[in-house]
Amino acid sequence: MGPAFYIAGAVAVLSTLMVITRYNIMHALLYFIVSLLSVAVIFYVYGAPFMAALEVIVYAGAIMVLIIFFVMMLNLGPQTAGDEARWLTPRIWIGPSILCLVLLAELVYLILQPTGQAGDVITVDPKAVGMSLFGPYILAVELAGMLLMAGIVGAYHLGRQKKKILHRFLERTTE
Amino acid sequence: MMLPVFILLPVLGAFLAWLASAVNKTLPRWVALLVMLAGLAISAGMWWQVQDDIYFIGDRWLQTYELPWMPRFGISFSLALDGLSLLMLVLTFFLGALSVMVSWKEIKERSGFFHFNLLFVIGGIAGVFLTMDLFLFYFFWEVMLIPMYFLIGIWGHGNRLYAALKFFLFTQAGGLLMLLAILGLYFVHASATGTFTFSYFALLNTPMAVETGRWLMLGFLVAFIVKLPAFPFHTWLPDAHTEAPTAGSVILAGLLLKTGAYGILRFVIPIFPEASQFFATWVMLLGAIGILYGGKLAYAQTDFKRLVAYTSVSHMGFVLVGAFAFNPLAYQGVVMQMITHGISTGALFMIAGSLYERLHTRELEQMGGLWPALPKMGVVTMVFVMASLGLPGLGNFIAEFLILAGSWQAAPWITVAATAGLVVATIYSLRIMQKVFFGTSLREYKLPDLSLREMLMMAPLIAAIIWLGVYPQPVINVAQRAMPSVAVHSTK
Amino acid sequence: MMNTTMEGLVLAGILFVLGLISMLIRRNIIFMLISVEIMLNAAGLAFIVAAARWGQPEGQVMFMFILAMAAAEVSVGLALILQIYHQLKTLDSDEASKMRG
Amino acid sequence: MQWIYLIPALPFLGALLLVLASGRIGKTGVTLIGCGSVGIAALVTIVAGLQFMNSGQAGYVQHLWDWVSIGTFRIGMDLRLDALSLVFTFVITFVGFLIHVYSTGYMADDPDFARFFACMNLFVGAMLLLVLGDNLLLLYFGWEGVGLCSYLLIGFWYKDPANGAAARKAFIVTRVGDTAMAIALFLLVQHTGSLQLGTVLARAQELWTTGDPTVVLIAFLLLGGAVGKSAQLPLQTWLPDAMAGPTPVSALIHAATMVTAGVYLIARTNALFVLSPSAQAAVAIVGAITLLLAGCSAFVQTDIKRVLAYSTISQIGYMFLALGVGAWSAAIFHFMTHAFFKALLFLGAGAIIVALHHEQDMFKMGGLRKSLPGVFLVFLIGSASLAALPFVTSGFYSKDQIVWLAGAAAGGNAFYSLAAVLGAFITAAYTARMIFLVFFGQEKTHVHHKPGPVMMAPLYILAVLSTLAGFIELPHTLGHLTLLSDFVSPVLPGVVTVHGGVALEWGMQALTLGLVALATWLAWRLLAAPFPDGLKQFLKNGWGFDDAYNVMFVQPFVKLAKINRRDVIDKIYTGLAAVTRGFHRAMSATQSGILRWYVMGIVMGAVIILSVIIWREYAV
Repeated sequence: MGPAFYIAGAVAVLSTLMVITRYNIMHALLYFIVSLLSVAVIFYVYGAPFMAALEVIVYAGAIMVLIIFFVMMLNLGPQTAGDEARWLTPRIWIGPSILCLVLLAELVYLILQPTGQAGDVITVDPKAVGMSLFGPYILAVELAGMLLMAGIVGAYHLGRQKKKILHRFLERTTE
Repeated sequence: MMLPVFILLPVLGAFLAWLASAVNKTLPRWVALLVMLAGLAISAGMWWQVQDDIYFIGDRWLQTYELPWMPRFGISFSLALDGLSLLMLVLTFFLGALSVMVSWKEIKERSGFFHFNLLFVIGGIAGVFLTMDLFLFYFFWEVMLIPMYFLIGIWGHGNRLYAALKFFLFTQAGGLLMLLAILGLYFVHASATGTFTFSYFALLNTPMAVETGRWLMLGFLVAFIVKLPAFPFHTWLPDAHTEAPTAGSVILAGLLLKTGAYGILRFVIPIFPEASQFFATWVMLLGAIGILYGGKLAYAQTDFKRLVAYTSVSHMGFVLVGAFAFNPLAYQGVVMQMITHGISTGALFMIAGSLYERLHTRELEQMGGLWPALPKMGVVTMVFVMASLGLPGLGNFIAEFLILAGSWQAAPWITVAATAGLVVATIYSLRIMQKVFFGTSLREYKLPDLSLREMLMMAPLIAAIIWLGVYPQPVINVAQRAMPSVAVHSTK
Repeated sequence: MMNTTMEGLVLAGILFVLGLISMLIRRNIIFMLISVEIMLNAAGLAFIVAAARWGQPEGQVMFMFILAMAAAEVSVGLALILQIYHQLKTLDSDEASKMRG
Repeated sequence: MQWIYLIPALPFLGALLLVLASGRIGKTGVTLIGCGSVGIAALVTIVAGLQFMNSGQAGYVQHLWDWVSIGTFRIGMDLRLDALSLVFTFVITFVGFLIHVYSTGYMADDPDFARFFACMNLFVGAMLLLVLGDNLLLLYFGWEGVGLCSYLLIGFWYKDPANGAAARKAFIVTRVGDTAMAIALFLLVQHTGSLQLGTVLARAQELWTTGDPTVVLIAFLLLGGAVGKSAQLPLQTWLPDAMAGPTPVSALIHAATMVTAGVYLIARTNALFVLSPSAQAAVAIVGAITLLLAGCSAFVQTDIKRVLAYSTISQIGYMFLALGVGAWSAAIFHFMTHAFFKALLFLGAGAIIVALHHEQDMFKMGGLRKSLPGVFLVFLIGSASLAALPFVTSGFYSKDQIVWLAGAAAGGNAFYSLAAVLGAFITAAYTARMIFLVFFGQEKTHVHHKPGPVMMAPLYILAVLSTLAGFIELPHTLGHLTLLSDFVSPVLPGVVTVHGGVALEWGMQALTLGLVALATWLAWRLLAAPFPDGLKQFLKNGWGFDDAYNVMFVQPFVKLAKINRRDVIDKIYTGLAAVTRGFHRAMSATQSGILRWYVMGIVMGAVIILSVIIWREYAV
């Protein structure tokens, strides 16, 4: 594997680390976009240029921008960052980190098990992806389409500024 | 063709009583009483009929009724009546009628639903005593459980929900074991003979491996001795009895416990003769422990109903000892014990209920010296206390004597322990009289003695217990033919 | 000793675990949503690596589905967060723990 | 004779009527029903007895109905009239009738007059069933029935908890013996297949040789029942306490009839005892020891009724001794005379107690010779009979026979004779002490009212009987009349004398006479003499049996019951429930609503699953 992979991988890991340590949401999001871009590079290295493009356009471009706009809409201000600083004490890191590192160790151990011969990177051209998407997976594509539709409708419905009518379950418990 | 009537009558009556409550608050109890009396009349009439020609009928079964239900699985609506079932039916409707009368004044709320449950329990019990299809048997076994749960849970005393739940869990756990055993038997029979059937008559002669038979037998046995209840599965009984309304206690003690004994006589011993013989000593030992342990605990209680409940544990120990002695004397004793215990303990619970109505307590420490105020009740109580300690001349003596005389031939040492139970019975029984009626009264009671309704309840009970004590032959004759063949074969 | 596939998978694993850590320590719901995105992305990377290993399009197809799902999830999730924020005036997920067993 | 079913039926009917009519028929009605039923029964007994004696039959059985009949095991409601049951029936109905009449005076002021007579009638009925029953189950019926009535009547004055305790003690202690007897019945059912007396005794002779372990066991168990009912060692403790009941009850139940049921039982099943010599010897030993122990206790009592109670135990000891040595008819003879004179003594004591306004302490009596001359006379006659004053009292003839046969009969030996003679000495001593304390010396309590004719008439009749009844059976030395033993000979085997003849009898009589005189003199001298306090208390408490039983049986039982009131077995199930509930709590705690904990749970699960996979697939 060439240096491109190692550089992009290091950038991805480092920027993700930055994401999870930021107090400010905006900073975190920007680091996350960096992380996504470097992952897109890795996609390219792994012979999936079309997916790399999608990653940049859809993930980094659309989804992240959606979140950024959303955060801006909420207009959270500095007190959110203060909250984060208060909540993220060093102590809270210990347990989850150990647990997750154990998980990582196990994953790596499993990945590193010698299973078959190492293959080289085989490029899959977008045409083949398109053929199988609209061939055997046509039903899944339809379902994904419906999911997106439901997501739009659901988001619209939930996101409407409703009058202060609490749900009946919440109503009873909030008292 | 009479057999479905015994089940349909109370079940339809139950719905009728519920409907009647819409018309009038007091109508349900009249409906219930009429239904019970009708059932009593029919069953007693049949008893009267077969009484004379009992010796001439070659067949053991007096009547059978068969209606296919789910033929694909070998399930049919199969009923049959033999002497044992007949006696149990008479007892069921007798105590059923009394339990309606005993709740005449006690139940003030939701009387429609109360009588619905009461009649439904009776219907379930009648079904248990009549059915000869194991699937149907399990069905009725559950049918009598649920209305009883409501009877305790809705109309009971203070800690009623706990008691109802305990009762339900114990019997349900036992019932599920029985269901497993029934299904096991079903498949064992199918694999041996190729026919899938739940019919009692077919399953009676199921060839099976010795080990299999023992396990299946234990499944049945546990269900029945939980219901009986025998040591160490008895602890649901005191709670259920104590918290239940009077009618509930009467039905529990008088009838529900008998279904356990009936099950042992009807299913466990005939279907698994070898396994029964194998476990006989241990089961008899459990019975003897139950007699002594129940008696000792009865002595220690201060709550009247709890005391009587533990006496039930003690008395039901005799059933267990007798049933596994495989001997005609012991068998007849067990049948007698089922009937006489139903009468005597039922009566004691009615007395407890009457006392509670007057004093609003069940605590023995708060009673005492009631004889001058309640002489009639004192005499009645004396009769049943004496019955419970096994005084000759009263039915319980015949039962206990026959059981012990029979079991002596099977297991002398266990019988000695069981006989010592008679002394313990004396100790706790006399304690009842002393604590309630004798001694000095704490305050000057001005209490009404037994009312006409109560006398009408007590008089048949006293008559029955004395009649069974001096002339038990009608019962013995009718029960004779229903004896499991194991008992007959081991006759010397 | 490590071939290309393993390297890619290890990277995916590291990214996934980082997302997981973030998920566990954050109380802010938006951060939790971002953590989910990190993990989804890591999973997508694993699919791409697998596709490269076998030379089959299915891995990339799966990535596209993940992408679609992430988009839908983010839109619905943000709408929900909006509602919670309106109801509770905070983004603290622990505040929304009124469900009691 | 076909009327004999009326003999037990009448008192039962009387009891039933009295219970049903409670309070509605007035005192006269109660008296009529209560006394009338027993009186008519006594008349029927006399008529039936005369018919029976004329008929010359050995026994007459009346079958009423099948009681329990299962296959070959058949027990009928059968009544049997033979010499033995006739003697008992006669005593029960006749003495019973007199005591009923006496009671109408004694209990006249009691508010529970009707209940008293109901219980008394029930008792007489049950007792008659006991002696008339043709099978052992019917005998057991009566046996338990009299136990019930004894319980009811001891605790008659129920307001005092001590009376209730005494009543329960009586019932429970006798029930212990009854249990032994029940087991004997089970054994008989097992081996002979029947409980019908004739069948059982006949089968016993076919089945068992002398000394066969089974028959010995049966005889011992029957003895267990007998010692319980007859208050013999080691179950004698209930009788002194039973004096808590009204005095007529003590006279009827605890002196004349019920307590001798044990004697009846052993006499009835004599064939079984003959087959088991060790059991028969045990009967004699129990009797000998009991008569001495109880006699000693009687000597130090202060309560007049307790003196008589211990005296009863002691006298029944004589009967057991007689049964044990094989002098069957002597035991029955002593039963009969004892019934007369002990009933007389109790009723006399009752008259004194009523006259002194329920004072029972002898040390508070004294000098009653002058204020109650009638009672003094009859009491003296009774006491003389009890002390076996020679020649004129019935007690002399019956006891003398036992004293002689204790040594002379086939089963007798010197030890028994010694015990019997010593017992006679003690009897005379405590009797004399009682007479001196009650009737002589200073008057300490004033006589309230004298007993009326209703109470005195039965006393006079019993006094006459206490004297005359002895003359139906005279010893070899004095004419040798054997009316009673001839009469009962079809039922009871005759006595075999081996150890000496008339000469020994002469010697015994002379010895007894001397000892009675000596004892009377000693009692007079010792009246005021100091007695070691500890010993006195020990004797007074009946040799400490009560305390011993209390420590050995009563206390542990009560303690065990108290400790385990809540039923330890239930702890298993509540424990099970608690474990389930704890588990439920733990599980529901995880549903905290805090999202991160859920994620944590998922991660943990993943870690665990991966660990398992690694461990199973790749580790060693």
